[in-house]
Amino acid sequence: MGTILSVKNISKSFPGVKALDDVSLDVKSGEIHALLGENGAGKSTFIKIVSGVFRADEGEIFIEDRKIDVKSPADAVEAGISVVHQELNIVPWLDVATNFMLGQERTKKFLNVIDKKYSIQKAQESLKRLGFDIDVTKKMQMLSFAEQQMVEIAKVISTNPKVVILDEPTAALAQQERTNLYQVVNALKKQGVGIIYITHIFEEVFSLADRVSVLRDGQYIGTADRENLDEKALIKMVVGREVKSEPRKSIATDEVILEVKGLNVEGKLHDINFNLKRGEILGFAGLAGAGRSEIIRAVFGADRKDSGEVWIEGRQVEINSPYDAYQAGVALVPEERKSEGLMMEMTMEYNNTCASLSKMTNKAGMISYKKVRKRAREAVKKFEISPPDVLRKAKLFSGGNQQKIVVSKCVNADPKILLIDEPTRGVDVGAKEEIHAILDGMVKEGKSIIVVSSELLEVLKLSDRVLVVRDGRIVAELTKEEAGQEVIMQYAMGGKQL
Amino acid sequence: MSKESQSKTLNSIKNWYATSKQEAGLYIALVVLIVFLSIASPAFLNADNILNIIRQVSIVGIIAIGGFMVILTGGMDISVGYVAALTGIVVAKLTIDMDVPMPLSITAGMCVGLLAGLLNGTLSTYLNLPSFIVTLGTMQICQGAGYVITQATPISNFPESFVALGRGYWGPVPIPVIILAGLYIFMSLFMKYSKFGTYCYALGGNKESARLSGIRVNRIQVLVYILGGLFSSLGGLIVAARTNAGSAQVGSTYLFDVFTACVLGGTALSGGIGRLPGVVVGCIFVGILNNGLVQLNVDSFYQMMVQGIVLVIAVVLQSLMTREKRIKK
Amino acid sequence: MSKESQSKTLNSIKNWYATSKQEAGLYIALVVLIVFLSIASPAFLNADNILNIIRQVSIVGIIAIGGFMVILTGGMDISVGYVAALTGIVVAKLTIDMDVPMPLSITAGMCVGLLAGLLNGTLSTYLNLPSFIVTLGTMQICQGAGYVITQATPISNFPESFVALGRGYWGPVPIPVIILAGLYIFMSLFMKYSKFGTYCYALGGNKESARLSGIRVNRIQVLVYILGGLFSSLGGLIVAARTNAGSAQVGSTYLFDVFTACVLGGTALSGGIGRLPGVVVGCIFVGILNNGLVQLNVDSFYQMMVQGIVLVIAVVLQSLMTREKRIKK
Amino acid sequence: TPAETPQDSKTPEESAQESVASAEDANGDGTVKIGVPVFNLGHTYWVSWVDEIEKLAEEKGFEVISADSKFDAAKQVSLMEDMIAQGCDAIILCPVDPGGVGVVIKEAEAAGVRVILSDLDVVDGDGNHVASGLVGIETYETGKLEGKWAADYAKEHFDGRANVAVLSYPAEQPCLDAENGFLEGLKAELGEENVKAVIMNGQAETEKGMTVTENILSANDDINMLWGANVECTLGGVAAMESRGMTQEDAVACAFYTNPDVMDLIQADESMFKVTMHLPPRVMADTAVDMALKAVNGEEFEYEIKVPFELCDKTTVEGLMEE
Ligand SMILES: Nc1ncnc2c1ncn2[C@@H]1O[C@H](COP(=O)(O)OP(=O)(O)OP(=O)(O)O)[C@@H](O)[C@H]1O
Ligand SMILES: Nc1ncnc2c1ncn2[C@@H]1O[C@H](COP(=O)(O)OP(=O)(O)OP(=O)(O)O)[C@@H](O)[C@H]1O
Ligand SMILES: [Mg+2]
Ligand SMILES: [Mg+2]
Repeated sequence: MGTILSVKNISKSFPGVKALDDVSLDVKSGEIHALLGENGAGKSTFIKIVSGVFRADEGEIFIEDRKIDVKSPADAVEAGISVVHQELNIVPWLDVATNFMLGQERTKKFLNVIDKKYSIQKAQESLKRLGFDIDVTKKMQMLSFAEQQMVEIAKVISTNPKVVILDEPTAALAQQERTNLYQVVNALKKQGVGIIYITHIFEEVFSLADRVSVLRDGQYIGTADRENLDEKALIKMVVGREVKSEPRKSIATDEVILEVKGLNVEGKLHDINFNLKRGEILGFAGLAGAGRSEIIRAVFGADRKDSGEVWIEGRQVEINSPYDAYQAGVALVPEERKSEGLMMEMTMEYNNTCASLSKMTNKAGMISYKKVRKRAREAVKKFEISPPDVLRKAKLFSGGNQQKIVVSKCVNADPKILLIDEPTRGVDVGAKEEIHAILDGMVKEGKSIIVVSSELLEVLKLSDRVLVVRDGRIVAELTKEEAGQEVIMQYAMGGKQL
Repeated sequence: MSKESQSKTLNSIKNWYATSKQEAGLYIALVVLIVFLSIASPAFLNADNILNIIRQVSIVGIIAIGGFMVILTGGMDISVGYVAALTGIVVAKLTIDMDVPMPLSITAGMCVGLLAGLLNGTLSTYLNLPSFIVTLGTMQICQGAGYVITQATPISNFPESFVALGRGYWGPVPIPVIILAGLYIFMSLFMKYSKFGTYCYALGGNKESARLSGIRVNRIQVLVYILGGLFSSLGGLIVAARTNAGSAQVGSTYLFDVFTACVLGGTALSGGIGRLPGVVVGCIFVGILNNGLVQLNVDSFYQMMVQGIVLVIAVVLQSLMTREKRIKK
Repeated sequence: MSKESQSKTLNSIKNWYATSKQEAGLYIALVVLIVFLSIASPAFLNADNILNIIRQVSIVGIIAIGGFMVILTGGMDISVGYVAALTGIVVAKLTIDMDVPMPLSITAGMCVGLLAGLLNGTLSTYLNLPSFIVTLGTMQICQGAGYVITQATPISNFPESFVALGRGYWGPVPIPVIILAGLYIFMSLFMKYSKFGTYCYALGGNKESARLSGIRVNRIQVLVYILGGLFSSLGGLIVAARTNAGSAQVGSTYLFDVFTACVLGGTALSGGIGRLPGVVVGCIFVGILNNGLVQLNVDSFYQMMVQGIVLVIAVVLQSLMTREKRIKK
Repeated sequence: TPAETPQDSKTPEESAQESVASAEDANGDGTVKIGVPVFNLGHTYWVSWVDEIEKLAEEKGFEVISADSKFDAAKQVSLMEDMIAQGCDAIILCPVDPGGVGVVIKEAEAAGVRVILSDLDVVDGDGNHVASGLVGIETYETGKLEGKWAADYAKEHFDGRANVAVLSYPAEQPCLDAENGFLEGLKAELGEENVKAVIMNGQAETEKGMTVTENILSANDDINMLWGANVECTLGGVAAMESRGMTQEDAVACAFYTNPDVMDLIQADESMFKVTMHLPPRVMADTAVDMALKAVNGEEFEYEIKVPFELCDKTTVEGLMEE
């Protein structure tokens, strides 16, 4: 097994941050090399440099001992480096097949006409290999977030690359798809492809990786063989300290705070009924595309509902828009932070407070930037947002830190009911515990929370009660004691009926 | 199995509908307009008038191809009209005042578009300047140059052969119409089936994604601006031939006509969405509207108002017909 | 501790730089222009001419406030110039031809802006129509209505008191300048410190995020269009007062001036980015450019060219100065 | 033959010669500066007009500052302000909006800048002249004259019927007056019932004139006459008619104002372009400059001098071309 990719002494500074400081790494062919680190450690920056998105300040990149100069993504693609980036990169108005082949089209000689048939066939095949059967002539925009992510992954591994880099590929995926992905990654490994796999999920590291490298604050911490590591050691390596994970104690009351009756959205949701109690964390589980996000979006008023009633604290409320929801004390952390959660060009403090500006005014009704700043600084501390710069534009934060900003925005609004879709997508181990602790703290204050998560363990750990969703219907309600990975999966996949 | 094939046809119908429905409302608005006009004015529907309309439309139509491409990739080119004017002027100056042979002066004229496009493209792409300002600058430069060259007096009297480009017929069909039709068919197919065309859509849809997919976005962007310039120049040649003069008084209205045609035709000004067939229908709509007001002998003071109102109605109609079922985003 | 406070001042300097640097290039371009003009033409820097420039700028400046707000929220309003013109015409018609008392006719004039804004806002927001077409329609309607009302003959001779609005002085300072300054200071603070103002930025930054954050995006959007109309109307009042007439021959140049001022001032046409102080500097730049060309006695045919070239240079300069260290995008 | 004898005691030519007025500044501190905020440089007439002024400037040794108002009233006011601020001694202009410039003219005069108007007069609320002088024109009467000419032509060639496609330009007052005069003259000679007018805005541009005429022709197959508010749009109209196969047998084209191209056409045998009204830019410019210099030097002069249009048809065209 020879070294296929070797990166030497990379440094990169952004204004105000040294994102990478003299980092070296090598990947052997047929190896899965996990790259770990806290949010903002520099992982994405590292792979963006390797793939030509950024230029390094210093350092060299070798492929099969040949030095290459990647000035643009096109150069990287030519050199055989394929990347699934952390943030979705799709063209929403083009169809799946075209998105799939973008940049790799097979063309006829005449005027570079694209061989469309081939595109469709290839896209369909590759997606099937991932256990994924969708109509590739659909517009990309019509797909769910998870499906879009799958298309990107399928695209990258279909190009016969020498090196594949996956930046948190599973963050948006549910269990089933994750399993499919693992198989494909292992198959690639067998073909001798070198793989860099960035993740915050430790099970993945232990089931997939051959070697593990860790970055912290832009510094290279070290590389170790997987065999020589256990979870504790790995956490210590990543976070630099130990992280305690305590099981949650339920404090749910019997008082129903939210009740949803007969909710229907044509073609998506069918007769949804459930309730949420004060002080409860209610989990929604299910496969990707099952309709979990749709339920809470409809409740929140983000999507139109065809019928259904929402009762809050025993009174029926009309929620036809997110504004109505906020007025009724309901907030939502949306699924897609980039397109739904953040204003990328605005500062962290703006994003942090834009849902709670009414609380940031002084007596004259003017916005008090002192208050805004104070609140933002508190959020930075509470959520350990790094770098702790409240005037930094949202787009300049790392993925995990962006997620924390979205959560902090909704927490700031101080809602009675928090709906939260994938609360810790892309968040590191340490910060994940922090967010869990914050949610726990909120219910202790008498708030109630609905959590939708593709990470079963997270659902299980947080929830007092779990609802399983399949094909737009709630198919099971499980108490904390009944709920377990297997049971949920059985319901979710339709193996077991209520 | 049969069920599968059934769903396939169903799907392809759905797809056809999905692709053309962004223009469906426009078609309906167009039909309404035509029906109304042919009832209100008997002369409207005669063959003569119809040829007349499409001949008039052809210039805006040709310029609009380039304008469309620029908009599609997420930019905007407001210099189109004056690039067209300057092209005509350069050709006139060279041919008429300086006796340069026709092919040479036409080449020089096309160079106006090429250079304008290159300037627009390079500055807005590589220096990342807002295309509005850059093309506004180019527009003023072209307009000024046009006046400097002509001193506001049109340069007239081209050789017959050149005039035919604007006024001639091929059988019963005006030559500009043939040029337009040819270009539209070719470019529609090209935009749909070629790599370049697909990349244009990708650029407009999400430039960063396109870049990350290994597409050399800057190069394509510049090329699109150049094509925009060239189509403007071609339109300018035909204007010059049609009016038998190179004149600086031409060009002010093309900008709005082109944008109107594109937007009516379903092109999103934010880029990534739109089809050439829609644009040509948009051009025809604008042409019919202008013609119809004359046919109806609307007082010229009221013409502008009526035009504005019809435009708003058309776009409302279009949007109501086109409305996709409210899905998220 | 001292280290901390040091880094604090450093940070606040950085912050100031960060917020104003999007206009930094413009300031430099402006200074270059001023230095050049005052060397080239001795009359340029005298107090008279300077007051003159800012008085001229004030109309575009006032209209640009509204235009800026619309652009900031991600729309565009191309009807501004003709809404202004129609306002002046309505006021003139009512006051001069129909002897309606001044306050009433001014109210009626402002209603032009209100209605135009309401139309623009409602159609583009609730029907989700492209703002380009909607406001183009409104523009044509206003322009047409202006011609219909005036029959192309300006309606002149306002009462002295009204004319003072455009031509009067308060001490040495022209009244329009005072109005502009007042509005700018108020609106700059309003955009920064009011909820409404901050929400405008949110809308332009990411409408969907804003919506999901519980902001009533549609209502704000419509309000912004209405404000846009009202500022145009206010500008129109001042034009009418300044030219002592309601005339349909006014308004064609404001659109480009407003857009140019906004873009030069660092406003992104895609929305979400920009500050009013930048816009006012942009207006001043445009005003000085126009004035300077007359000062230098540039041949008027060359004026357009020079204007185009200076514009491109200014925006290049601006971009080079403003460039965030080359990172992606 | 001139269309009309001016009412004034002196012909413009005479008064121009009389004062080869020294371009010495009144107070002798330098050369005289004259500001010219031109009506609309988009049109040939105004270009030649400014050119004439500039030529005179060289001959007589004064300085000209010209800029284009682009047919925008507010822009013209701005330019005048610029020119006042810059210390011009006089301003010559054709007002885009005669109602609107009054205040600025007053301001200018108050600041010692003498204002000479061209084409259109400006009065204040009490009906007093606000400027120092006026070079006047008579577009309505001139239009009537041309209408008479066209009526005679129609009697001779079209059995006394005139079906006119009118390419109007209502935005400019003189053009509108000329149009009304033309139709009036036509009707007076032929009788209301024998005149049909289809009036559309030709926007004073060749391409627009052409498009509009095409549309008129396809809606009305009996058109035998064309009138355009300026040369540019009329040429477009003629092109539209010719490309439909119409010849001088079928129709006659009349325009307002001139340029060299049109004179060529009128002189040629085969063109349907038969007549236009010529307003000599040189005389207009001469007269205005002369007035301005006199005003600056504090000399006496008549407030208004009228410059007549000259009828330009086959019989007169050669004489006019020589100028
Ligand atoms: N374009 C940019 N401009 C300025 N700073 C940036 C930019 N991109 C990233 N950074 C900064 O560089 C540091 C490293 O970010 P990076 O995205 O590489 O982190 P990461 O390890 O991928 O984190 P995560 O696990 O949250 O995705 C962060 O502090 C981030 O704020
Ligand atoms: N914009 C859209 N247009 C049409 N269909 C959509 C759209 N978004 C999602 N869908 C469909 O709706 C269904 C449910 O969506 P979604 O995947 O978001 O549900 P989910 O249970 O929240 O899944 P996950 O959160 O795991 O992605 C899917 O079948 C998806 O294809
Ligand atoms: Mg990352
Ligand atoms: Mg979901």
